[in-house]
Amino acid sequence: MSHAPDHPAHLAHHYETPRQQFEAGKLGMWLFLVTEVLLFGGLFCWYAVYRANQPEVFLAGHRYLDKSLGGLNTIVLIVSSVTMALAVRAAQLGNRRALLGFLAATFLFACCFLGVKYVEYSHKIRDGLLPGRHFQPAAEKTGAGRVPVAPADAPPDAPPAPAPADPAPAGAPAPPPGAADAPRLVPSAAGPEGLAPPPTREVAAEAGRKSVHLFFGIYFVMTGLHGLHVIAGMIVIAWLFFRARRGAFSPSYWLPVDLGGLYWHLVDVIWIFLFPLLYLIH
Amino acid sequence: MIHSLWIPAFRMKMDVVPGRYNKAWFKATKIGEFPLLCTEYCGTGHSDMLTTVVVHPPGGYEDWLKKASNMLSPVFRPADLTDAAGLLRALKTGGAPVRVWLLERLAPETREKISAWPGGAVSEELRKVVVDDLNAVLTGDPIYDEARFAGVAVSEEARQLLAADPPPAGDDRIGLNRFLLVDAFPDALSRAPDLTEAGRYIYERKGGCRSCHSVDGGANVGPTFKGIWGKTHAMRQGPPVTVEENYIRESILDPNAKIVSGFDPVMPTYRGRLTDREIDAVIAFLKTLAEEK
Amino acid sequence: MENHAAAEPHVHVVPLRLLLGVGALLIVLTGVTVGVTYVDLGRLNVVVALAIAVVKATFVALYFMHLRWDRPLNAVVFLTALGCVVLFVLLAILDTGQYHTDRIPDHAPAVHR
Amino acid sequence: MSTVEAAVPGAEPRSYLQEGRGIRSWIFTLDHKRIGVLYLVSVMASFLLGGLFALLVRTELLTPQRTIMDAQTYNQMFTLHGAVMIFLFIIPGIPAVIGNFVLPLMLGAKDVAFPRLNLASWWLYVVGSLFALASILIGAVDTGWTFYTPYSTETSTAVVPMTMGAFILGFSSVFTGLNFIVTIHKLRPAGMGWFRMPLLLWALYATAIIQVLATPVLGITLILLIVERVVGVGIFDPALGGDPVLYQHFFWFYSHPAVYIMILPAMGVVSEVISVFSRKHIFGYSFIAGSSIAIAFLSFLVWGHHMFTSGQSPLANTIFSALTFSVAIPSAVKVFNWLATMFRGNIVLKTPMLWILGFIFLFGIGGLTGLFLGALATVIHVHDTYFVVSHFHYTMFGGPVMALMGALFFWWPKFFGRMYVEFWGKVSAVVVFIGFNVTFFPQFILGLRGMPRRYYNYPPEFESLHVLSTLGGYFLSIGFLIAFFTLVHAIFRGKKAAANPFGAATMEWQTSSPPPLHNFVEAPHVGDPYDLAGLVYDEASDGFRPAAKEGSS
Repeated sequence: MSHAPDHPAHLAHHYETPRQQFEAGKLGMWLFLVTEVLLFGGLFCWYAVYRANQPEVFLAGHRYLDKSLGGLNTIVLIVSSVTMALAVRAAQLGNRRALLGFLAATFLFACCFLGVKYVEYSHKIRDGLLPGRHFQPAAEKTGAGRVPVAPADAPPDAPPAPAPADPAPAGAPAPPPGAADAPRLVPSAAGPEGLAPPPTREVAAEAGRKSVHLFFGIYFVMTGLHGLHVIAGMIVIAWLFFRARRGAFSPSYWLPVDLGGLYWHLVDVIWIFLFPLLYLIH
Repeated sequence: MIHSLWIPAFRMKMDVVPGRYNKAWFKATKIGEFPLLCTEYCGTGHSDMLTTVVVHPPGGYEDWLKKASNMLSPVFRPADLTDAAGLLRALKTGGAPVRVWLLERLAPETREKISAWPGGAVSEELRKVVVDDLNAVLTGDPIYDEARFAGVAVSEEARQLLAADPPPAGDDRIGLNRFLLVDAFPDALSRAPDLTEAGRYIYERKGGCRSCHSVDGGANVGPTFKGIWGKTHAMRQGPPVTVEENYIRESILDPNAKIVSGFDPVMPTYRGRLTDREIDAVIAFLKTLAEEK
Repeated sequence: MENHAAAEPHVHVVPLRLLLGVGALLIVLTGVTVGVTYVDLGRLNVVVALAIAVVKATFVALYFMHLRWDRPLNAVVFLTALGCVVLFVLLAILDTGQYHTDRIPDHAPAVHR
Repeated sequence: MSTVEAAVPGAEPRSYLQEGRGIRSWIFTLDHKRIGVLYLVSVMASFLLGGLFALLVRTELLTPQRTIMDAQTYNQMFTLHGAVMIFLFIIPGIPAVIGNFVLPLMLGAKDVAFPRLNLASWWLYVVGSLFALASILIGAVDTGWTFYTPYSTETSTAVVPMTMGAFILGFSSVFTGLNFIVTIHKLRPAGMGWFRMPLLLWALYATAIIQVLATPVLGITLILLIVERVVGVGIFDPALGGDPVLYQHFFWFYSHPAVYIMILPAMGVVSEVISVFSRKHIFGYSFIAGSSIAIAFLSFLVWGHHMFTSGQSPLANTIFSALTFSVAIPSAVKVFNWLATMFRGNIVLKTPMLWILGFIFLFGIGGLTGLFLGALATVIHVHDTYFVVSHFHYTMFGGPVMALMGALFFWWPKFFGRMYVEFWGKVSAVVVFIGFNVTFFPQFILGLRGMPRRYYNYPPEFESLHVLSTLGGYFLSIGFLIAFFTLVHAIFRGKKAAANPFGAATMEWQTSSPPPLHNFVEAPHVGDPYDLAGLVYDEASDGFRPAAKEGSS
């Protein structure tokens, strides 16, 4: 019960063996991940309820997202998960150089992920594709420059912003008649993704277009909260990196690296679900 | 915000959620008045969201509806033709100048129908035609002429309106015409309801002013109406204001223009919800509160 | 009281090739998910996309997060959380789907200018 | 962490209260007992604050119209009363105060699994409380503690700081629960199987499961509410295209399980106290233990019974109503086992037992009226009325608060090593019990007769019952003041407590009162936690000691 003379420095006083401490730490981390899962579970519930009841909103909304950027980010995050797993492996084997290298690589991939996210966000913000009452989509985007956005305080019967000479690929739908009071919105067909125009199921598409701000609410909150978790994970990885550089870890003590890894993989798993749910809607 | 409609006597309750329809049903088995309350917390006035559910005997609701819907109408509704047969008889009989004049003013087809009328019950269709024609008279030019109304006891309201300078216009002119017609055929046509009574009806029901303004001096969201007429209130901003017609009208249409100090700018506008004549009625009602003081 | 081996943490070093293999598989599956969206499967599209995501997440959990060699308790904890989310989502969809038709279409005064 | 306790044989070890002086040794302590005391002080301060709000609300309701405040202030008062009592008092009440102090002791452990996380939990509590209190200073909140949308997105009051506070408090609660689960799993002593754990630990374990699983959903709900209010994202507000009934699903997915966060530890306390003061082994140990887990499980399946009139679909109403009745089964299992424990027991009516008997009586009424509220036919009439208010207070005040007071009197000697004055303890329990019933029983009648909740003005025919209720409220608060003075008096003037003053067999009574920093000088004996037969009364110390010589004397 009392402090054994061989009590290792990393073993807290109230644990009897390193193994007890290790398992407690692991269980604690898994429980923490449970709270994260339920935190995101609320968001997935929000998503599921709206998608089940208003699928047309999602059909209309996802066209503004860039599949290739989303796919790129998925791969970046998977690779970062691999490097994190390799970092844990290096820590288990006591290979400090490899540990530092893999942690640094994970950190860089995370930066890369955020960089792509920044590009995506800035496109959306520039095009006014913001949630709720901030949803003020630019009429269209041309190669030469932007058409001015209709001012937010325009009276309801104000004419829509003048349409530029048709920059969309042939087959882009004509704005439906009487669309002046609906949000003035045309998919950014000339955007990076060069998506096919919406299908001709006009009624559903029109209803979806009217409520597409709901999609961007979900998009920004879900990816935003995920992005915050990426940033938190980066802080953890940086902390692990500096501890590893000071030689804090050894083949008999690498619990923090393992726990950081668990957290990072969960961030990856959540993105694995976000990607098809937000970008790949059929 | 969400409200909840509760009629305790009916053991019935359902939330009233914005943006959607909620369904509820009940079967009232007793005649009487039962309280109706809001049970979902909805802000400052939550506990004042009360009214009464009236369960009428069969037919009672229709009577009430007639009264309520005719309350402020300056023109005639079929129900205002209290004795259609009497009116038609009078017109057929002629005699008094006003009768002759009125028959002349009716449309030729109407006159034919009246002359073809055998007496006895008046058909729904004929009633409607007559009322339409009467309303055409009401909304037309001023009908008063000393010779025409010789022998008619002109009522006090009509007298006041006739003496008005400038002469009454719009609804008031229609109202004057109506008073005069009713004076000419007191047994056959019903008088437009008293403005004060209408004002009380708007205060209690149609406008719902009651939920924020008391008439007994009690504190509430808005200033009490007790003795409000002619009273001078300090304002949150600007000089004090004495309560008169124009201020009341402004307060109803643009409630936040002048706020009595000590109160919050929370009143919604009634622009488009109350007609000018209804605002007149509210003003008339407020004047009576001053008299009671 | 306990022998030294039992007192040390339970270590399982994942083979390098396994980690890299799982990583490669995940990237391949990502490609498959993207590819499937170009095939019209009707309502099955979302099911397929989610099924692939579940497979990917399972691989991450089993191999990257070591659940395959970990104490079963941790897996139970994790699955409980997922069960809870599924329960929440299912009951919420069940109810909102029922009353969805009661909603007033386009009732959104603050966004419909 | 290296102040090894000087174990001079025979000498009384230094207690945890004597290890370190000054405020820093308290607010930065990693010792679970000191953290328990920190929680005790802060939670009790919240209780006084919440009680003050309650008295103001009751005073306003003395007359049908305005009594002491306007409608806006009244709405803020009942909101603050609810929010403070729920988030700052009842939820952390028993787990964070009693649990923190007693749980490691009951396991014979030196501390909880993650002492730093434990301290972080208390700090988060403080920060969260400051946010909540800040909202009072910058315009208060008038939404009710449920923050229902769309009112909460439209009102001009300080909803954001209050919800931020509740969000942070949620983290505090999660950390406590997480800590307890790991501690119970990993720090149980070698000889203690799951079915030799004291029942309080089962209850805290079940509570912790709910805390970990449900609280994050409240967190995300409040985040979404803040996002909607501040940024205008359409989620729950129909003006923005959202769905207000979905908010209620989100909110009650947490907040229904949360009432079991409040009641389960209280039930655990009852199981401990009732056995000790019946001088009898607990009856139906495994059923009580299992029913805690069953309640935790069922608590996640019944949230929709808060939404029977909200426009929830009839299908969901039916499902949730049926599931709601099933919660009655494990609750009744517990009550029957407690009664069976008392049956033919040698009942000792000391202060903790009086509070706990109050619990059983009041919780019984609360639970039975819960059946009215679970039945679709009756709930339509009484939903959102004083009947619900009364039911809620019978369960959540008659339950956790009575149990917390009983627990405080029961473990007070262990907390501070001093005995309270028995007479005044009993007086407080009786006064609170009477005051409680006078306050809340009339509210059942009010509700049935048509008095909606959260009403500032009410029809004059309800005045007499409201007056009765308010007077009961004053009487009730006098009872609590007596209890507080008795407890505080005990710390400074109480006579020294024995290690085991009540003759309980759980492990925390095997160490000195108050315990030393690392809890046990010598390893405690792991045995049946309800085997009271082996204890005899020792007049010299006015406490109990083991009768026969055990292996390690």
